Amino acid sequence: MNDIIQLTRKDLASDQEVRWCPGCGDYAILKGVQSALATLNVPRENMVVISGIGCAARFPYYMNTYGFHTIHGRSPAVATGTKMANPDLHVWIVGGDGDMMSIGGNHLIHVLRRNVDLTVLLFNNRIYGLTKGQFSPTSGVGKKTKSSPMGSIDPAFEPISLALGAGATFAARTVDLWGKHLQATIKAAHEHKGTSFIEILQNCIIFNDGAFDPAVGKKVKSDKTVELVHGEPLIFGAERDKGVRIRKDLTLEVVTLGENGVTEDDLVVHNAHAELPGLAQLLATMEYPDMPVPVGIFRQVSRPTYEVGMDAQVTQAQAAHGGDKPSLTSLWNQGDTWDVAP
Amino acid sequence: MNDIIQLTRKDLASDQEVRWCPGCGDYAILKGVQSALATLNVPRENMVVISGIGCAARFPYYMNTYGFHTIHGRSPAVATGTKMANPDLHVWIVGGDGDMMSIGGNHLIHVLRRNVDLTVLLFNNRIYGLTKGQFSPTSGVGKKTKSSPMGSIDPAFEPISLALGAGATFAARTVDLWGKHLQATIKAAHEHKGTSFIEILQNCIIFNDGAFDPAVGKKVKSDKTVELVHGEPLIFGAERDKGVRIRKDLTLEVVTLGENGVTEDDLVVHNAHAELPGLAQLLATMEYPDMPVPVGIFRQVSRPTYEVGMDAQVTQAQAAHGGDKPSLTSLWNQGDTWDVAP
Amino acid sequence: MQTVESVVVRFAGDSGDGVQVTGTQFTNTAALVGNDIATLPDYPAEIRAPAGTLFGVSGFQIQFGATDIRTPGDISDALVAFNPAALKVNLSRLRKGGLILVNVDAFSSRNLTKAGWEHNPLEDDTLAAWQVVKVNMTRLTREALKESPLKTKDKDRAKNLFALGMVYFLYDRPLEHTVNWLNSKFAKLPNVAEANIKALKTGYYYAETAEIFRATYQVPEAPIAAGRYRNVTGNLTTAMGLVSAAQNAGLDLFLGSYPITPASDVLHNLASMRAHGVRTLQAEDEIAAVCAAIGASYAGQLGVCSTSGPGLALKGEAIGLALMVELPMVVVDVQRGGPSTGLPTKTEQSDFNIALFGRNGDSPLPVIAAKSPADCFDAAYEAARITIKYRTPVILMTDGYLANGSEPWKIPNEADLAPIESDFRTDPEGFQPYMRDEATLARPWVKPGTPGLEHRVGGLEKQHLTGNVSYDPMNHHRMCELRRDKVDLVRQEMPPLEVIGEQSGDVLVIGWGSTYGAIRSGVDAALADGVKVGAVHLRWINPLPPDLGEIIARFDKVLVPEMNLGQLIKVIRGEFLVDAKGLNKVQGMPLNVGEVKQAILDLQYGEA
Amino acid sequence: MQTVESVVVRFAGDSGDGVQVTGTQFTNTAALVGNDIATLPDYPAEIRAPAGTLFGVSGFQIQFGATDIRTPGDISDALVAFNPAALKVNLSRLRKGGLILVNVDAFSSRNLTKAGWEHNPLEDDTLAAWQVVKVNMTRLTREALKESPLKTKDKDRAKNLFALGMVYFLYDRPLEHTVNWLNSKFAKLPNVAEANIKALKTGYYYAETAEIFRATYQVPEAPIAAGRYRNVTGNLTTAMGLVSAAQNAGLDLFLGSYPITPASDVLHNLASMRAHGVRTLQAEDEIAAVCAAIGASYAGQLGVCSTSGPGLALKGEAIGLALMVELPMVVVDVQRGGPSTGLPTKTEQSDFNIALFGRNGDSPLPVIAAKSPADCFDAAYEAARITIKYRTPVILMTDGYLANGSEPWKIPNEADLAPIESDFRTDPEGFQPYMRDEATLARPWVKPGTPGLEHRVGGLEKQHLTGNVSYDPMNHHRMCELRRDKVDLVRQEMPPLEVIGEQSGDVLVIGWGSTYGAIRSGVDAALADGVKVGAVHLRWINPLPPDLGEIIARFDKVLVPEMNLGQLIKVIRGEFLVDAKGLNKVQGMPLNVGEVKQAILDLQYGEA
Ligand SMILES: Cc1ncc(C[n+]2csc(CCOP(=O)(O)OP(=O)(O)O)c2C)c(N)n1
Ligand SMILES: Cc1ncc(C[n+]2csc(CCOP(=O)(O)OP(=O)(O)O)c2C)c(N)n1
Ligand code: SF4
Ligand code: SF4
Ligand SMILES: [Mg+2]
Ligand SMILES: [Mg+2]
Repeated sequence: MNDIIQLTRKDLASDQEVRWCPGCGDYAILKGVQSALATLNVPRENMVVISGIGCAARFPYYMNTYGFHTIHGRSPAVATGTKMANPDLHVWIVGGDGDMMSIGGNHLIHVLRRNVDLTVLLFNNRIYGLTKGQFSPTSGVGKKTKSSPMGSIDPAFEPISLALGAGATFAARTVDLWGKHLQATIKAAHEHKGTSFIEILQNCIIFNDGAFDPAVGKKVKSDKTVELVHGEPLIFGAERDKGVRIRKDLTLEVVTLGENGVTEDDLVVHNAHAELPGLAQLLATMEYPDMPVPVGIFRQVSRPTYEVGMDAQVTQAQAAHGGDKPSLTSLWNQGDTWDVAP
Repeated sequence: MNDIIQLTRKDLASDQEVRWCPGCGDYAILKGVQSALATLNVPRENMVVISGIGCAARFPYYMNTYGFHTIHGRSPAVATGTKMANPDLHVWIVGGDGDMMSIGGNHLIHVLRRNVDLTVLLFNNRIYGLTKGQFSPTSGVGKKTKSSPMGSIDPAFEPISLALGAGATFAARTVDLWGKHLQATIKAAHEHKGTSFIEILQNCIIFNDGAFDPAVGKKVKSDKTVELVHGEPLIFGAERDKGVRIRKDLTLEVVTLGENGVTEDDLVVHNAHAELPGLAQLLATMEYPDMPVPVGIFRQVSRPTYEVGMDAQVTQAQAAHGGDKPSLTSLWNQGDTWDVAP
Repeated sequence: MQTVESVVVRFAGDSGDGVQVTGTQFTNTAALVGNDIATLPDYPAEIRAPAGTLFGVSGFQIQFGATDIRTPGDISDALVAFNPAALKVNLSRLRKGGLILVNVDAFSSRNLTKAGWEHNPLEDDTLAAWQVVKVNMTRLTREALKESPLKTKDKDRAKNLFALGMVYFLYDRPLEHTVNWLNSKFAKLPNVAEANIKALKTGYYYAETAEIFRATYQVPEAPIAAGRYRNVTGNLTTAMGLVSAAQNAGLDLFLGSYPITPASDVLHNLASMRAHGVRTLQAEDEIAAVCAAIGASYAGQLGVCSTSGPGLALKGEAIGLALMVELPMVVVDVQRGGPSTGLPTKTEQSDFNIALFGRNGDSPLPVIAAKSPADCFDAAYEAARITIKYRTPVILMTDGYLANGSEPWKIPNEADLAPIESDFRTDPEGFQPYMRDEATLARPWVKPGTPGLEHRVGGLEKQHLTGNVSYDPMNHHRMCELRRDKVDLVRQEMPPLEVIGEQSGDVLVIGWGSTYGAIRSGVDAALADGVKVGAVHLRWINPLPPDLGEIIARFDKVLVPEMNLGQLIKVIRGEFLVDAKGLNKVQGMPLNVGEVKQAILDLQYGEA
Repeated sequence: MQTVESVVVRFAGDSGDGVQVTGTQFTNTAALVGNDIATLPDYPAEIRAPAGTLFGVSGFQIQFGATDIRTPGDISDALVAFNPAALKVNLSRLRKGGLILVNVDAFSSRNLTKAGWEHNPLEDDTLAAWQVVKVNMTRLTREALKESPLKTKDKDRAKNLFALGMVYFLYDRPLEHTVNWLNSKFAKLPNVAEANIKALKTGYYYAETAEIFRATYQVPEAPIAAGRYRNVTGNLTTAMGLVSAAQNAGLDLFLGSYPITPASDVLHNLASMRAHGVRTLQAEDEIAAVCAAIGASYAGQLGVCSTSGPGLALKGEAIGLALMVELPMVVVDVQRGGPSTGLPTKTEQSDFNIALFGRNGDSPLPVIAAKSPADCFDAAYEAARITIKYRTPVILMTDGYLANGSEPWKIPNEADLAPIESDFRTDPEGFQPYMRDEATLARPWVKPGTPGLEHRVGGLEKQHLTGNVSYDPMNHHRMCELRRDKVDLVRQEMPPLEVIGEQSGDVLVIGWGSTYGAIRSGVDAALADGVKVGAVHLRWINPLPPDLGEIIARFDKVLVPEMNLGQLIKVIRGEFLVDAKGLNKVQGMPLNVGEVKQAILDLQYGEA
């Protein structure tokens, strides 16, 4: 592909003042998304960013593309209609953990099931930001908020696991402040044909500050996260001396390379392209803090996309009519008709 | 537990004429559920059956218990309220694949996440029965129906996989006509503390007749299904000579015992009680017809239940007041108050 | 043979008796011989209700005539009852002296008990007030098909055609159309075709030979305007009207829908029109359906969604979004009995309120109603035309009766349809997302993909012209007024109201929707009784037509018949400060002509 | 020192300036010294909008007085502006000649530009019409806290207390309450407590010593009824009213809710009342929230759900179910600016239509409205009492202004609350699920778990008495009427309407909801101008009170002020056939007293 479309990050910034709280992780994501999108060789007018409601969902206003700030939880449904109506558009959905996993949970799993060719960016800050700090479906048990003053009793969703359970053909995780990783993940998602789901761990400085620091913070991330690379063994640690091994009962454990005779060959090798999502699920449900938090692409498999399937039906139906719409008269005259003479 | 409550199946049949189509799989399920519930040592008045809308959802009318035929897709939400308001009740939710996986998908995954102590009976006939035969989220690609005259382009949900992805603590599959298996599964679900999810393969004789016959039909079922038994290897086949083995890359394959030196020890041993759902997911996403359809209990793990967690907060809050509600006067007088003299 | 002006026949039996097929065949033949017709199928709520039960009775009523037929008839002249339950359920709607044609073979004691007959009504004087014709339909059909290789069970299923044959004889109809239909329908099952045809003919000849009817009837051709006709249900014309509008506007049509009785056929029909550029999404629920339609309109197609009451209730929030982003969309509401799940298979007009008012905030939008199955075409076309022109969602109201009822539709000429311009903005020069057309107050419709017009829309209040988010108090007030004014401007599209009957006088009847036929005939009847009555039937129920007030002023009294407890009437009263009275029927059934006439007389002369 | 009857003060600054805290402290002190008060917080939509921007300005207005204070005031007497943006945004709502107290230190050129001031208004004659008091609040606060171990950033945050100290001096208020509050709030951070107290006192003494104000004011105690008082917001009283009703009825309360501005505090407040047997479910969405509430009511608790417009739009279908199964439930709608997402943080009354009409089918239900923050208690209590007694869901309408605004609430005596009987059926003898109480038409409320009363309910139409599913036409009509009649019976609960002002005469003002204070004062003002004006304020907006028609008849003209484009007015016109006129303001802001007065004069004398 020739890089005929020359865009810079700035070209993708709209004239609207950004209104997130100072220090919010959303700023870094915005920058990353703008940078990544500028390199895609897609004309700006073919980009559409669709969101629900929430802090994250303010995103479209800041993108100098087509943008639609819809209603709470419904962006996957709106985007499905947009993409089906015009498969040439490149569609991104942006929303928070409340927007996508709480009120919008059903639309999310259904867009993943259908495999509409678009990218879902879930900004997971494990809190409701815009409504000032209630727990979300990813907050987890014990979280004290205004709506859970004695601590929440709601277990958390594991977003990647839910997405895989719904049939996601592409699922990945990245982090707001990991600029390069974020951009690479977004580009990979864009290249994927079908619904690509990216969970972005995002810091809400006001209502859930530091929620992910123990795992993804600068100092600890090498020890607390493991990068999933297709075809590579699961190795991590500042010294790259730790790995993930599978036990006979199919549970996972952390081992140290070189200790007790453990070698790279003993480790789980990531296969993002496995036809069935079993391995990806095993990885998605590894439990932090015993196990590292996996980042990168969990699954990426090729399946027919929805909007293409629908277009094919239209094309096929029109084939009988020289590839065009039949006349209305022919539509009206189907079935039994009779004439009444003047 | 003493069997103090003596109920028969007939005691659980209401006086309402059953209105399903002659030959519908729902009849067998009704019979099975009534039989199973009669043995639970639960007084009839403590049983509540809650449903959405659909053929399946007519279920409560035929049960001589408390029953609530709510609106389409919302039974998990209604049931959550009922169970939280009175944890002594035994609550069953009944609904079809459209009711629970299409419009009700979000409530389903959220009740599973919360782990409210109730049982979900999903009657999966892979079709919308009540609205006369449109494809459902479990119909799969290619299905021709009135709403998909050129064949559906919608990939199907795998209900057990979705349930596990949502965090289900109990997930099982059974079949409408397998009376004993059905009853045993229902009893196991009832004993489980938390949300138990049962997918019941159900034949819709009018709009999707025989959908499951190739796998669960009388003549083929031993060869096409595999029973999951905790602690047992996955063996199946009329001759019980086939098994499921895991490859190094964590994919599954069917092997024949005795051939190529394969023995029982090579087979996957089912562990329904594994803390993490990885194995259950592997099994749930095995692809028929290459692999047999697993039936029985995929997962059964113990987690705190939602309504108990909420009750504990009430109890704890009341502990300071001798275990009782504080007076209203004390509620009203919190914060700054001042007196105005007459 | 007697010649009569019009006849009402009702077929009734179990779901398995082929009642709907029989009725449809009778209908099509009546149409082909030149009668005017109107039909009303009447399904049970169950898919295949247990045979012989009262709640399982399936009915199909047709009125056909030599005059303008506007309703399926208040009461039938002849009842074909395939079993005791069918007889029981329908007797009260059969004219005294009317004909009952029964299948005696189905009057077993088991069936009698199921239907709640203590004695066999064929054997006592229960039916003395009617002419009863008892025929062993099952036995005679078996007899006729002796030679057929079909199984007995399958032979028995042909008894509906035996009955149809008898009824064809009774009303002097040709068999030809049904014979052709059977041949083509069972082209691949010649045994079945043959058996059915045999049964049909045997029934016909049996009626002739056995002289089972006291009299036979002829219903001459109706004076119908020249043209080509087709028998249509409202759900079919709705689909065709929408597709026709889209195609004339140069647009593809996108339908987001979730199945629901009685609206599902709109989805089914549109799904079969792929060749016309129709994309359908059977969405996960009604909210997704409307949201996808909004997304498609946003992308530049004509977004449509179709549903019934409970589904409309779910769509309120999203319709508000469409109204705020000012995009075209047609929302089809095929009303059924409410509230809540209500009476899913029955008809009603009780979604008026939610259509006008079922959204948070000040959120008016145009609401249009169809008045007959054929008229659904025009109403749907007009709904689409207006939504495209004004860029605000339009709600199209039909109901269960229109959806499933049928009547002849005069197939239009393409040239006669109103032109529709989709008029996408492509010029960046001077573009602002919320600039407005002066005549319509419509904002520009821009397809994403258009260079230089990138912009953002959403559900937050937006600044006049720029469309930027705005919390400015005065701007909000102004935008609320602009959205209201835009809807009010649709008045300029309305031709003068047609006043049926007297142009001024005693009573004005104001109706909307599917009650048209009953009102029109009821007004005729009252006119014949000397009441100076006129009637207007509203195509647009919001905004109200500009000349309605002036017409109301010409009459002393106003009557508003509705199949609800009084919804339009409240708006009429509030708008025109007139002490209108209601005729309200909430029985899951269309209004009767007689009821309308009586209400007019009651209003004029006081109740008896 | 001058003595004045009442004063309006507005604090304004960035989200980070502590404006809401400052306002609340000033409010509580005013209440404690015996003034009557009313407040209006005015948040930006952003959580922490960028400092210095116009859209990020946070405001808090209080009116306090020696008389009956009914609104936060149309226009303020004094403005405390922490930065140039706050000055810019609020200037138009400051009385000419009023006082401006500014933090000069914030008037950097950067901040001036952000706020869109071309020149520094403190340095030209822009503010000539007002008394400007310029204080270096930041510098003086730093100075005062020289010795404090806090970081400069934290010291700077105390400048709001410095300002508060000055304002306390201006209005002769004691510091004691705020000092106590700081000590208890920062009990674990003594340095912070000390610094804040120091800033507060320094501000006070600085104002005194530097003689920065031309005059100071005294606002005497208001003649308030004896009793114990507490300053409350509407979202707090709503929660307390519901809990009080439940507890008095012997019930636990269940809240299903999904967070939404401005309703979330109802959830927060109820979640903190576990000890009163309150269970809260933060549901996955509004539909789950209302459904869970229905499930809880079904199980025998008082089911409640709370939301705002977009959420109410989602609940329509489920509310219809509750109405059909005839169970108690209170639906709280804290209205905000619409349509669609609209103006989430602003107030409006535009959900009247959807509350009355936002359900499919004929589905009336009682709708009650609160008129002031304190009154939310009574309205919520009454809503719960009626839903329990009549077994039909009740919608309780408040709005953003009531929700966040505050006023003193006279704490009731437990004995004075109306008794509520939950009255569960336990006797199987003669039980039928849809039998009805004669006086209320309520059906029995049965807790699952009660032996012998097992039965089934649902959303399909049900047979009178037995509750079995019924498709019978006449039964459906009857049940629709019964459900309507039950709602109409709520009229018997309504005390005679109180007519404020003249009892008959020229103009009757009919209001509902939070416009009460403005209407009442506006009416007083018009009375003073010689108009014979009376006013009624509707507690129930559906059904309408039985004596309203008779009162309307006593006046020549009717005015209906609403914070929407005219919703109640249409019902009033339709019901009473009176040519009522509207005063309509859709600006996300409460009505002003002056606007009401002017509208009355305009209606009486014709517009100028
Ligand atoms: C129908 C509806 N319900 C509720 C809301 C209120 N609301 C707005 S955003 C939001 C959740 C925000 O959380 P999340 O999606 O995680 O986004 P974040 O603000 O954390 O980025 C809620 C509950 C709404 N706008 N609409
Ligand atoms: C809000 C709403 N939308 C749609 C419907 C129509 N409807 C009733 S049941 C049903 C689906 C039935 O399919 P399923 O849940 O699989 O149950 P089955 O009939 O197959 O047992 C639908 C679409 C409805 N009743 N309410
Ligand atoms: S509240 Fe949290 S998520 Fe929202 S803008 Fe502020 S920091 Fe970001
Ligand atoms: S339509 Fe299908 S699922 Fe429904 S009752 Fe008939 S056979 Fe059963
Ligand atoms: Mg969030
Ligand atoms: Mg189904």
